[in-house]
Amino acid sequence: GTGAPGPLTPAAEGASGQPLSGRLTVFAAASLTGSFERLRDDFAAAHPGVQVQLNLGASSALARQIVSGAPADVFAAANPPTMATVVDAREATAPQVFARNRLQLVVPADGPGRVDTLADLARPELVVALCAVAVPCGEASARLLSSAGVTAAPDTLEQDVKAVLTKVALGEVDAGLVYRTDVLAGGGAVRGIDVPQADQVVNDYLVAVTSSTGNPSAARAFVAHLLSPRGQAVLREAGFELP
Amino acid sequence: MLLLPAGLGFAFLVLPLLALVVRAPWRALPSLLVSPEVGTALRLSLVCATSATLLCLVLGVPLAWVLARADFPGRRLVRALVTVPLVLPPVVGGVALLLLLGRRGLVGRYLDAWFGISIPFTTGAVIIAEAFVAMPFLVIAVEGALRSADRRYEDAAATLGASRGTVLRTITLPLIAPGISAGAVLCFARALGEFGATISFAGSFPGVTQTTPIAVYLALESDPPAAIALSLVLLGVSVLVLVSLRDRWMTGASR
Amino acid sequence: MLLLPAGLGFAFLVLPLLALVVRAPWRALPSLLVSPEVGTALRLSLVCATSATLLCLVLGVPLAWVLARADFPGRRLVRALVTVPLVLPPVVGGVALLLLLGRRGLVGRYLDAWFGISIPFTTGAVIIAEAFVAMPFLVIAVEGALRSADRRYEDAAATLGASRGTVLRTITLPLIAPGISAGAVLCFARALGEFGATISFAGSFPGVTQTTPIAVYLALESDPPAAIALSLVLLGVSVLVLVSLRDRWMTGASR
Amino acid sequence: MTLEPGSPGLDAELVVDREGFTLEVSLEVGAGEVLALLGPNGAGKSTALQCLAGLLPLSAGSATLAGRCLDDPVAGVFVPAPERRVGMVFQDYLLFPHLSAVDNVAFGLRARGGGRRRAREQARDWLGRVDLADLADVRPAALSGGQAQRVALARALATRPRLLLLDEPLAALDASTRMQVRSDLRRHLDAYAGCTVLVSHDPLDAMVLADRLVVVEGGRVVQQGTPADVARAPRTDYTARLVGLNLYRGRAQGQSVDVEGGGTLTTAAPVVGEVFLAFAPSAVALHRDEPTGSARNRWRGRVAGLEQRGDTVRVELDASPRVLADVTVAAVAALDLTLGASVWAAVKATEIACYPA
Amino acid sequence: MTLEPGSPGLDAELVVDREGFTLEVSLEVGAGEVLALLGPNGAGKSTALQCLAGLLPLSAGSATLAGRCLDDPVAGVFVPAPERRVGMVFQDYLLFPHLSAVDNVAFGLRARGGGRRRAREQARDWLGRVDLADLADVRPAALSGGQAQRVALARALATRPRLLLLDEPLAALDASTRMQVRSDLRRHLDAYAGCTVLVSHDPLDAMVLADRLVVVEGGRVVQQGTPADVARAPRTDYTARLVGLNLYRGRAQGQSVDVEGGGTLTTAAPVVGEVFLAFAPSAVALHRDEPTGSARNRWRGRVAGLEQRGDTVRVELDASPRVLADVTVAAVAALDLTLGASVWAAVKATEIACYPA
Ligand SMILES: Nc1ncnc2c1ncn2[C@@H]1O[C@H](COP(=O)(O)OP(=O)(O)OP(=O)(O)O)[C@@H](O)[C@H]1O
Ligand SMILES: Nc1ncnc2c1ncn2[C@@H]1O[C@H](COP(=O)(O)OP(=O)(O)OP(=O)(O)O)[C@@H](O)[C@H]1O
Ligand SMILES: [Mg+2]
Ligand SMILES: [Mg+2]
Repeated sequence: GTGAPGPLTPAAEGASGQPLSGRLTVFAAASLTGSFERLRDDFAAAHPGVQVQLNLGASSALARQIVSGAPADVFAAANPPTMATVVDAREATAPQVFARNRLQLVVPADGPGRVDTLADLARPELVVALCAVAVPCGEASARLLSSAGVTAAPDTLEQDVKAVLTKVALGEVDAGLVYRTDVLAGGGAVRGIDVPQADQVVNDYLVAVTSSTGNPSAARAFVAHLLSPRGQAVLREAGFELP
Repeated sequence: MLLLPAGLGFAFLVLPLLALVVRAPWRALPSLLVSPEVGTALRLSLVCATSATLLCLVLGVPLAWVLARADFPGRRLVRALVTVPLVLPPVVGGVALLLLLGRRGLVGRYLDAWFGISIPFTTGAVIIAEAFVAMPFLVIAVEGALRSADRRYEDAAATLGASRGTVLRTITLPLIAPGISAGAVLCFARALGEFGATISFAGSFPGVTQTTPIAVYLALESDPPAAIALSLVLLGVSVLVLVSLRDRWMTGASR
Repeated sequence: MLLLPAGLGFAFLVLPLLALVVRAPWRALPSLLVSPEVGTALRLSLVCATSATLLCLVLGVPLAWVLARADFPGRRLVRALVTVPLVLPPVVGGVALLLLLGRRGLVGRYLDAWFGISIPFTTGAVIIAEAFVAMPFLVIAVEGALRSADRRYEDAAATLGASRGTVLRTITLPLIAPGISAGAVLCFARALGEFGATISFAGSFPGVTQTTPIAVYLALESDPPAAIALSLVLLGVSVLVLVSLRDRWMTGASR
Repeated sequence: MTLEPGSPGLDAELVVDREGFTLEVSLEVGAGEVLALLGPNGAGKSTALQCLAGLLPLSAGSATLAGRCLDDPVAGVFVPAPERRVGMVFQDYLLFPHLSAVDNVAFGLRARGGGRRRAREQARDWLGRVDLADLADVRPAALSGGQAQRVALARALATRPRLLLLDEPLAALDASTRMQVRSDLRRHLDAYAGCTVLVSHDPLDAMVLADRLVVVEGGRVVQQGTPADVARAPRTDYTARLVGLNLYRGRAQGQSVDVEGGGTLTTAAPVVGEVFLAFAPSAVALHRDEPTGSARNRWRGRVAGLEQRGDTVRVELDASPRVLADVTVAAVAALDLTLGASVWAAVKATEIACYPA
Repeated sequence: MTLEPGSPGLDAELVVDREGFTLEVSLEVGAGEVLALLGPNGAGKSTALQCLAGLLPLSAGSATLAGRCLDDPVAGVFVPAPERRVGMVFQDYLLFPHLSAVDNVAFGLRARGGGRRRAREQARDWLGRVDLADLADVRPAALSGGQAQRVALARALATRPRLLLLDEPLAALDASTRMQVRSDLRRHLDAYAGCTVLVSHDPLDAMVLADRLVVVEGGRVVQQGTPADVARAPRTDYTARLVGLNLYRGRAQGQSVDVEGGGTLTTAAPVVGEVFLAFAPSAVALHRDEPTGSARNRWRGRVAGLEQRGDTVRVELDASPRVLADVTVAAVAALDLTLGASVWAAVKATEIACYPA
């Protein structure tokens, strides 16, 4: 278990006034792993009658599972398009933005410090890792680079942020573009460098209660918890920006 | 002359592990070992991989036998199709299973409508995903063993009145026990390390479908050193299981 | 009696593929087939998987022979260590390779400093990653075959003056050809479908390191139907290769 | 002997095509009868046994055992091996390497539905009969060749089959055990109500064990009859050598016979047409110079082979016709017989048996 | 014959421990000499050959070939099989199943460094010598048992080894080929300068091919000598049966010998101490009632076995002592000899050979 239980909200019951109970299954993007584990523990402490299950994975995989009939109550996606596929399939309605993330330049913590601006990504002698354009972070990186007018010279186009981060942490790569939250999760091995243009490509995290949920009151309570000050604090701690 | 490539091969397989061990966060290990989540994931992994291996043995050995011994039109096609799941990227394999057995799948919709059974996101789904990915290994290894076995022992058993099934059980299988053992080890190991198909088809619910490789994947997100430490724990456990299992099988059958 | 489980096993392996085929975006296929990216990825996949299989044969068969025939202290440990990469989650395997052969790796730092060689992010790295993941399959399958082979043929060859190496090459290997063939198929298929270790160690750059499974994975994010279609193309090609290869080997050696 | 339909015997007309080799053999074996299949290497003896065992389907012809059709490609009948109640001893034993001797023998009993303990008991019994009681728990790899053969014999006999097929059952036995096992086998076969087909290279085995011989050469029957008949009037070189006779085929004109392959022999009585001529090697006298005695047949040749057999030496002469002669060791010394030496052979016309071809 | 150090022969003292079996045999074979190893099944003959071939290391003792130490556990010497220049024919052939007959024969030539074409040519030559030229391109699975054996023979001979080991090289050959191959083998062995150790169950093979016999029983040498010596004075039951004699061991007192296992026999000359008594089955006369003639030895027994051998019938009598008798077919009919019939055996004292044990 992670995170100490915070101050308990008195609202240990649902909208109807009945204490919440039953199972609650939350599908969440893998980049939310740490934060959602803490949120789950907080929520469970506040609603002892509810058993919260987290199903973590790539947003796209989660979306696919939900569309195939997976028993999800809440879906938290790392980017709007995946949420859109679920909404389009009428499996969820009214998604809400609950967090934002922005890109940072990431370099090895013990690196020689040759990289400080986005423009350095164009230097051919450096080993540069970016996310592939097909995945959300890659699409964001591409937008960032084009808005900054930089033609990067990547050596590899990774399938997700984690893959970029691992290579930077091991020092195999001189620089990459990842989300701020990932830089924080990466611990001491990597160093994040803020990129001014990143404001323009902020990535929204969306959450929605699914249409097929068997426990709508608990689901709504979880979403409310996510958007509550306590929930937002946890997210901010992990490096997310708030909507 | 043979020792040189053999040594190179060994080094090739072992040095990366060594590098892993050298760089592993040894400080993190003790706390990991006692944490209940790790225990849960490991136990689930072992249970699922063992069940998947058993399922593969039950279904795969007869299939290998049919491929090696029976002569029917289209055998080449059948063999080719059996080989296919091997090259399928595991994630796509998981998608295929969803398309088949999901609530809206080709078969799954009837299971759901008629019996109220929903397979995905259960421990059963993990076993199915692992078996789907691992069974071709067993089938191909066993078919290879069957083909190199001397068929005349089977003839001798047949003249003694043994039916095909009896011959298979009492003569053929014991004779190719090392081959089956090898196949089962491959199958078990593949199942134990399986990730893509499982997470696609069964999701990742702690205690239900979150096997160790999935836990490693998630830890890689939140705490990379812990992920490596967890992999080492998985390795240690599986080596223990494999060594104890395999040496028994191999020696029992060696002549 | 055997046909029932064999049929079940076959159905188990083939029905998910069928579901995939049924749901595949057939309209998308023709344009995919002619797209140069798909061609590039497929070609790279085949080249790398073939090279990796050859590398595995060269290093793995002698290793299997040593495990099956030589008697030395610590053989059990060696065998256990050879089995280990099987259960390693592939992503961790890739990390292990980086730790060994990367710029700052145990060995890689010297390669870099002394020879200016950097392995990651090259096609060579793809081959190494695939071989690392696939070799245990070959070694275990071949060891199983060696153990079920009748050793007295080797005795006979020895009395005729053949050295160990000659015996291996001219007697033992031909006798266990079906087993080697099975092992090579497993190895090739595992290499062809390999994803996690490759992307961790070699990265993914079109034409250099982006193999088909990586392309499939990426497509799954952006355009799922195209991903399924691409997998089917990968399947079709690999089945063609495997069928033509394997049937030749298997029949050539059958007695 | 022709079997009536429904008779308890074996009635088979075996036709098999293998690459480069065709077998076409008719066999009839009555219940309790022992038929010996003889023939040179590659004649098709083992192939015939495989057909009878159900391990090789016929290309044509048919096989009926105890009134039950086992194989008939025209009628589309093929009874697979396990349902045939046929016991077989293979030429190279084929003991199951992973089972002990006693479990090898018990295998058939268990496969035919016997209980484990009972099967083992009976198996031990059978091992005792072939003198291997103390090796019951040994694996085949640790058995000597002869021991393995005896286990194979016990394994086949133990199932009490309707038809027993023995492919050289005594070949690997040593001289002392061989006689014992041969008598035991004879006893078992005498007591045994089914049919037996036995392949052997040892004429003695065939003579002692078999009621009737069928000689096969190149996939076809060239001669059959009781051992005595065959021994008395061999019809092929192979049979003649088997029973130790000189045999020639030729065209007769009065008392003179032109031998196929060269030479002329004189018989005691006038004959006509195609005939066989046979005489024992012991009927041949050898001389250094042309003999002048009463022997009507005299011809010259070179010594091509010498072989000691107990007190006598068998001499092979390269001559027209070729001939084998048995002489004493003393004679060899007296005549200074060495390989390549030139000598005269003499055979009295009265020693030559003559019968139509 | 003791070989001097550095002699071109084989000098071996083979000691091997296997579970439940110990071999302890000394063998000395001169260059060009052929030694036959005889013995009952399981005596250790194949084990001895395996040691000589380098397939089984000795537990103790040593083996020296042409002055070169091949195996000496005390000195820590062990020359592996491929470096020994030893050719071996295995009891169950062990032809390589994936190679054609000619490639099987060529294998040793190529392994010893011959060129591919030259090796094949020589191999075809050897196949011709064993009469298999037309099956050169056939795989072993399509060879009959006898054909396979001949290919194995050719394969071993083709490498022209220093020491040739033959484990029953003629066992699977049919009667007609056998004589031919035997003479050919004799010729090859005569021309062959190396040592030969031959295992055979056929006394005739051993007598014809070997210069000296070594009889092994239970892992130990029980008798050795020239074929004639062994035939004349067998020292064990096995040897006696091998050469077709009745043999007894007993304690002599004057002309009377108390036979081990029961019974008394009278000899022509007085002897003392432990002796062997031997006589041929043909020296035994059988009578329905107690004979009154000159034969000094007369005893009664029951017929335990009857076996036809050509013109004569070998009768086994269950008596004290047990005895084998050869009688004519006519005698069998006259005496009405059936299993279990009670008859008298008579042997003249002068027929009995007596020699110290
Ligand atoms: N599996 C096979 N495929 C093709 N031809 C075969 C096969 N087995 C045997 N033959 C051929 O068939 C012929 C008869 O073989 P078979 O084994 O029946 O002879 P055999 O009479 O038993 O000889 P032997 O006394 O040497 O054992 C031979 O010429 C042999 O080469
Ligand atoms: N691999 C083995 N392990 C243990 N014991 C064995 C092994 N091989 C043979 N033996 C035993 O050693 C003894 C001698 O066997 P060997 O094969 O040398 O006999 P043999 O004289 O060749 O007999 P045969 O004439 O029947 O071939 C037998 O009692 C046998 O059971
Ligand atoms: Mg045969
Ligand atoms: Mg032997």
